[in-house]
Amino acid sequence: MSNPELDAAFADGAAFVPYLAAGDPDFESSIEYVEALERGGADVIELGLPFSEPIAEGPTIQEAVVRSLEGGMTPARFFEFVEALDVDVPLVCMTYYNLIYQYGDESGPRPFVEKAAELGLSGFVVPDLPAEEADPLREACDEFGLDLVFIVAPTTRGDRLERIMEQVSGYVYVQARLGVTGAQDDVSGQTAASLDRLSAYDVPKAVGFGIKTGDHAERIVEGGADGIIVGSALVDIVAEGHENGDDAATVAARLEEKARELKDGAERGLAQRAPQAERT
Amino acid sequence: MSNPELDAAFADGAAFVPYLAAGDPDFESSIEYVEALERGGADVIELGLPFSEPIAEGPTIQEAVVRSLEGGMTPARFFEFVEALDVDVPLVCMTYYNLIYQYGDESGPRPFVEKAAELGLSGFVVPDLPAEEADPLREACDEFGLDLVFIVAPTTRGDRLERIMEQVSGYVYVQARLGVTGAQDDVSGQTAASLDRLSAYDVPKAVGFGIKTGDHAERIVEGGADGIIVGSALVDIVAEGHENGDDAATVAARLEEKARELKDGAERGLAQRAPQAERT
Amino acid sequence: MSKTRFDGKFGDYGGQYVPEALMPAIEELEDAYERYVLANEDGFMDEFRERLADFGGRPTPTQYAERLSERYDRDVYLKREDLLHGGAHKLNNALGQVLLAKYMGKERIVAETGAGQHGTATAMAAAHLDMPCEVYMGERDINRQRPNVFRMKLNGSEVNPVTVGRGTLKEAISETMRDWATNVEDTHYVIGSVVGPHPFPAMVRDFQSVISEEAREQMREKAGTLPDSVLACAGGGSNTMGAFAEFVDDDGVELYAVEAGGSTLDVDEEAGVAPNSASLSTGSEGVLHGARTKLLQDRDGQIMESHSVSSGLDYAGVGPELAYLVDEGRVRAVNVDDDAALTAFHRLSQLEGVIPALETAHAFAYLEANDEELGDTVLVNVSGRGDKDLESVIEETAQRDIDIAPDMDAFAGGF
Amino acid sequence: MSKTRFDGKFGDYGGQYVPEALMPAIEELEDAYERYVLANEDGFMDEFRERLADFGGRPTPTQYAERLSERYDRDVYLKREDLLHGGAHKLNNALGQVLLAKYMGKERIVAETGAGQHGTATAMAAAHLDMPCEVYMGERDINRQRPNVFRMKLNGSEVNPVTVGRGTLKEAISETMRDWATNVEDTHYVIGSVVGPHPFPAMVRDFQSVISEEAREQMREKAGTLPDSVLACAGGGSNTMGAFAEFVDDDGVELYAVEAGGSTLDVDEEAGVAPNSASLSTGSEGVLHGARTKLLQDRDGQIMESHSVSSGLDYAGVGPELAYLVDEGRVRAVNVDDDAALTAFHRLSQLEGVIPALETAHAFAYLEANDEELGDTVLVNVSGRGDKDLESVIEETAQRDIDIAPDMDAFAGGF
Ligand SMILES: Cc1ncc(COP(=O)(O)O)c(C=O)c1O
Ligand SMILES: Cc1ncc(COP(=O)(O)O)c(C=O)c1O
Repeated sequence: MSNPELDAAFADGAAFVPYLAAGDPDFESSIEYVEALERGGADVIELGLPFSEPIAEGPTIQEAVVRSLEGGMTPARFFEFVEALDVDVPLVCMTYYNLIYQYGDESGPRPFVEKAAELGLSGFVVPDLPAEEADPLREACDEFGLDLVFIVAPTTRGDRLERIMEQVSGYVYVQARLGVTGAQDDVSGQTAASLDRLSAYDVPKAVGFGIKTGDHAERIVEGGADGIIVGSALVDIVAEGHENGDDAATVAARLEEKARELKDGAERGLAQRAPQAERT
Repeated sequence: MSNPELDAAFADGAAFVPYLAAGDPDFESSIEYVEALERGGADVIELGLPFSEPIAEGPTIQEAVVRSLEGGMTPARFFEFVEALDVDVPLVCMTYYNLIYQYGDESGPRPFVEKAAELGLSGFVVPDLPAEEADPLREACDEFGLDLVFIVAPTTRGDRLERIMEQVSGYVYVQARLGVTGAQDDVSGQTAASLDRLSAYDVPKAVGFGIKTGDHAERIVEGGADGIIVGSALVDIVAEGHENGDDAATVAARLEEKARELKDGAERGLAQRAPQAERT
Repeated sequence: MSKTRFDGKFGDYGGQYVPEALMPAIEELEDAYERYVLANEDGFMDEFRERLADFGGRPTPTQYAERLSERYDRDVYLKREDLLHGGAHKLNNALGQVLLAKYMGKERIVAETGAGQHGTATAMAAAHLDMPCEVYMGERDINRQRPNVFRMKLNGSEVNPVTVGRGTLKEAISETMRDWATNVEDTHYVIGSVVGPHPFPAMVRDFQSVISEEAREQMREKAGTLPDSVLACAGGGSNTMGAFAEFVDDDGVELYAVEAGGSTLDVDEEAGVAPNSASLSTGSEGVLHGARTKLLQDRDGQIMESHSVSSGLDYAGVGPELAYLVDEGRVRAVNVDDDAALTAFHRLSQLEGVIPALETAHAFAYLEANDEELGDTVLVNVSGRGDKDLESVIEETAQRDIDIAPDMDAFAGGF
Repeated sequence: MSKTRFDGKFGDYGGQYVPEALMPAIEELEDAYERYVLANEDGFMDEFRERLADFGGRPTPTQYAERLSERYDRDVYLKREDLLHGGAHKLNNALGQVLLAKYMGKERIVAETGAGQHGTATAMAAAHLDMPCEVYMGERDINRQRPNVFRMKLNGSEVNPVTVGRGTLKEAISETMRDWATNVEDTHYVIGSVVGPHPFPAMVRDFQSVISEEAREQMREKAGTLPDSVLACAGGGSNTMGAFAEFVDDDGVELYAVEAGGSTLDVDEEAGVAPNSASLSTGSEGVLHGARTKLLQDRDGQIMESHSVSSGLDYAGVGPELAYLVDEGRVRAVNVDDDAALTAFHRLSQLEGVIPALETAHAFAYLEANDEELGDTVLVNVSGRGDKDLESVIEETAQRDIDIAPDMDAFAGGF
């Protein structure tokens, strides 16, 4: 039931999926930043619609959420944001279920999905919505042709994994490790195991959590991921620029550069995957 | 078993019995103050030996006790004080039982009483020693020929009164009212009732607690008392002098004047007593 | 409240809206809940109840309140959870969960705390059961509740400041969930009320239901009858559900959840602020901290800042089961404002010699409503004692004109 | 401890060394004590015990302390008076006396307080029984114990500052006696420990002996045996006598009164200061506050200023019956210093999740002595909880090097 846009984005096998909170730190700058990500090589962009209680986020993204909310971000503004964006890559909305549920007059997720479809969004990631509670949103997505991405954690196994993989479409978000910090080494370890468990499923696997450099990206893709998701490393650049009062163009340039580093890393990883056997 | 000195002091029927804390505020001044009381007409002097926990005293005398103790007063100094005094009237030591009990090597009241007798003291008032606990002190007093004065409160009646009156000698201290403050009127009321209850007993009745003026003294004696005991009104003068930094002679003069006012009042009271019936 | 397997839903409320990383832990907990709590495997419930008695001081009495009864012309009884170790009902739950963590073989517990009541209860239970404990607490709350922070540290717990956002309870919950998500294999999250994802609401209710279990029996003994009504304050709703649980099937017993009406029930949509914490009375359905329930939220679904003179009621959500029972008409949601709660605080202190927590004072304030339906015999749950609130009482009383309050001049500015 | 008429003497100790104005009141009280307390006239004792249960939270548990037992390689049990309403054993006595005053037809009560524990217990009891109450408290103590002052006022009591002298407990006792002497006809003086003139020491012991009555039964149930030893801290000695009373006739039970050794047992005779409060261990016979007992006094018989890190033990005298039992060899008087008490405070908080009063911590500190004669089974009376002491603990811990204490830096200077 996959959306052709996301299929296409993962087609080359080394998709770069950056995340930014829409409206961080303000509407206009944020538009520039997202556009910079595309210039830097993004294949899909995860756009965060900030929720006041982001229970799944690390401190970096929590602060981004605070900045964006203080800048006046709301679901309505978010849709304006999407409309104002001039990018060609598919956009995935990352938000919490309560915002989707409350939108519009009718209760339930349908109005939000309808509006998202209208604006050309490709899908959703909803970190506090487990497969068990996802039916209403899944149905609305099906109705409007959007994908519903699910996260698979290192602890997700057996039945749970089945249940998720039955629901997922677009790509599966492979959480590289538990928590939000930790050394790269054990990330690869847990990632490998996760990818292994997922190998039987025919859906793109994008790995995220803690990827910060081109090197990381390279190793993850080399390890078998179809793409990398990068959030905090990019949000850090926005935060730093905001704190230092740098102008939006300067920050956008840094984001573009970082994006390129990550995308290049991913491609190197892909390039090394096939000849891996030969190298030794 | 009365000591002839105290008998004599009450013989004229209008004895003035002032109280001061020995050593308040210092040894030398206090000597002058006590001598001034004699000049002012004292018939007996109650000399306080300060105890650190004066549970029976009002705030005025408590503060005197604090000053005296801070000035270095001890039982040994007290006896030096008595020795240094140049007065002819009988002296009664007012103190708490623990000081009497601890004096000397031998435990019990005997050494203290022996020393007091040696220095010519005439008796004791011990406010925290009820008749029930007084046997050892009573015996020592008998041995050395000293009097043991007891306090009779407005609430003392029946059996208790009996028990006290069996033990008392020298004079009975008639507590004019409960507590330490209150209007003169109810003082007279309670005093009259107390004197009434005591009329059957052949021992001088000295009334104390709250007497402050010659007028008070007059009315008390007119009401049938054999004497008046005055403490706080005199201690107030010492306290005020101390606070204002007045020299000892000035304060002594004020004490003498106050003493005379009180003694004169007492005598007026006596004079009016006999002709009372005629006056109407 | 049947104790057979159920899906974690109370009508449409409840559920498990949590990050995937937590789902295995939640399933493990569900399993442990069913085995140890519901089926008393390995004698878990026996040990729990024994420790509640010996360490916690249960049973707590149900006391006839003479002077309140006189005032209200009905028989008022007090269920004295203020006498529980730690000074509030919170220990019932904290001890249950820490013990459960032990049975589950966990080696570490984490907890969130707002004002510090749940944190101190958890720290006490953790010390008692020799379990390492870390408590997350917003930095602003840490500065406002230093004695409670100190007590947790005395009990050997670590207190981790949460600096993100406004640094209060909501952020502390998020941060604790994050710690749990990171250390899920050896760590149990001791949640502080009947909130969060299933099985927490049911499990916390079961640990707290000892309150009504005892009270029901004690009322029969003392009053010879069940109460006509039971009053309990409602923040998250754990003392509430604990006080109600065993009465739910007694049709003749009216159940009153008294919420914090704050300064007003009106909401400032613009600022995203509800100057109250009355989610049952004024909130709407939504998803927060893992469960679908009644919430204070703006039109978009952003959670509003709540407010109450009592920090323990100052929460934008409420337990899903309570929301359900209100919708079903079994529980009446009422509310009293800050002024009424403070006045009731002073009244109870003076009339009964029981200084209640400000949370608890809300339940007593509702007695003033003189609601006919309260009936002849009223049971009020004294969820906690007020020692923790003395500074707030000084400050809040000084700002008001409460005629029965003692003269506060000597205490202006706190201790 | 036979409950037949006796003369108020324990050997040479005890008696009634009070101003004559008080004697009638004391005789009236003696009479009331014999009728209501000893002979249960009008069901006084039944009502007292019922109120202690419902209002006070009795029985308090006797708890097996697992981690202390491990540490000391003996079975350690805790009698949990810290769970009594108000947070200390003090309410047993306060409630008994206020109720007695009611039975006697008194219309007003007065009480002294030092740190405020007895004052708060009395204020609670007075509110509960609708009895006007005035508490005398030294001005210095008022400034040091503001939360307790506030609690008394919340309960509707008046707090009268005593400005004379050093403004501490001793002066407050004198002032309360003075009030009583003034208003003796309608007023009862609720004394705070097993001190003062007869019948106070015997009566307060009887009110407190519910502690050992329960504990003796609970030990039989839980341990299957009486303890080999009972430990209680001793200030005036009310929790001590309460914990001992029902064990006095059990020859196999050693009784330990643990006094405050302060900084040292050496006395500064010159300054009239004893840097301890160990009247049983180092004091001598004398008369104080109405009774003959063991005292801290200088050679002249002036009462010395005592000192202890715990204000509730900071008293220069001790109950006459305890002095007697020590002389008789029935009770062993031991003592621990400030450092040991503070360390024990931290140890108990961490190991058992019970934050004790600093007074109580003294009893626990003696466990460290590892005294052979403590035997295999030890019962320790937890006379009160430590919430009231948090500020002192911060201050006193900061001055010492207590390796088990949590890091105090964040709390330097108090809350
Ligand atoms: C004494 C007391 N009562 C009530 C509450 C509110 O919690 P709940 O609604 O879960 O009982 C708290 C929370 O801290 C509390 O401390
Ligand atoms: C908790 C606690 N324990 C002990 C004491 C000492 O008193 P007593 O020796 O009379 O038990 C006090 C006095 O305030 C106290 O508060």
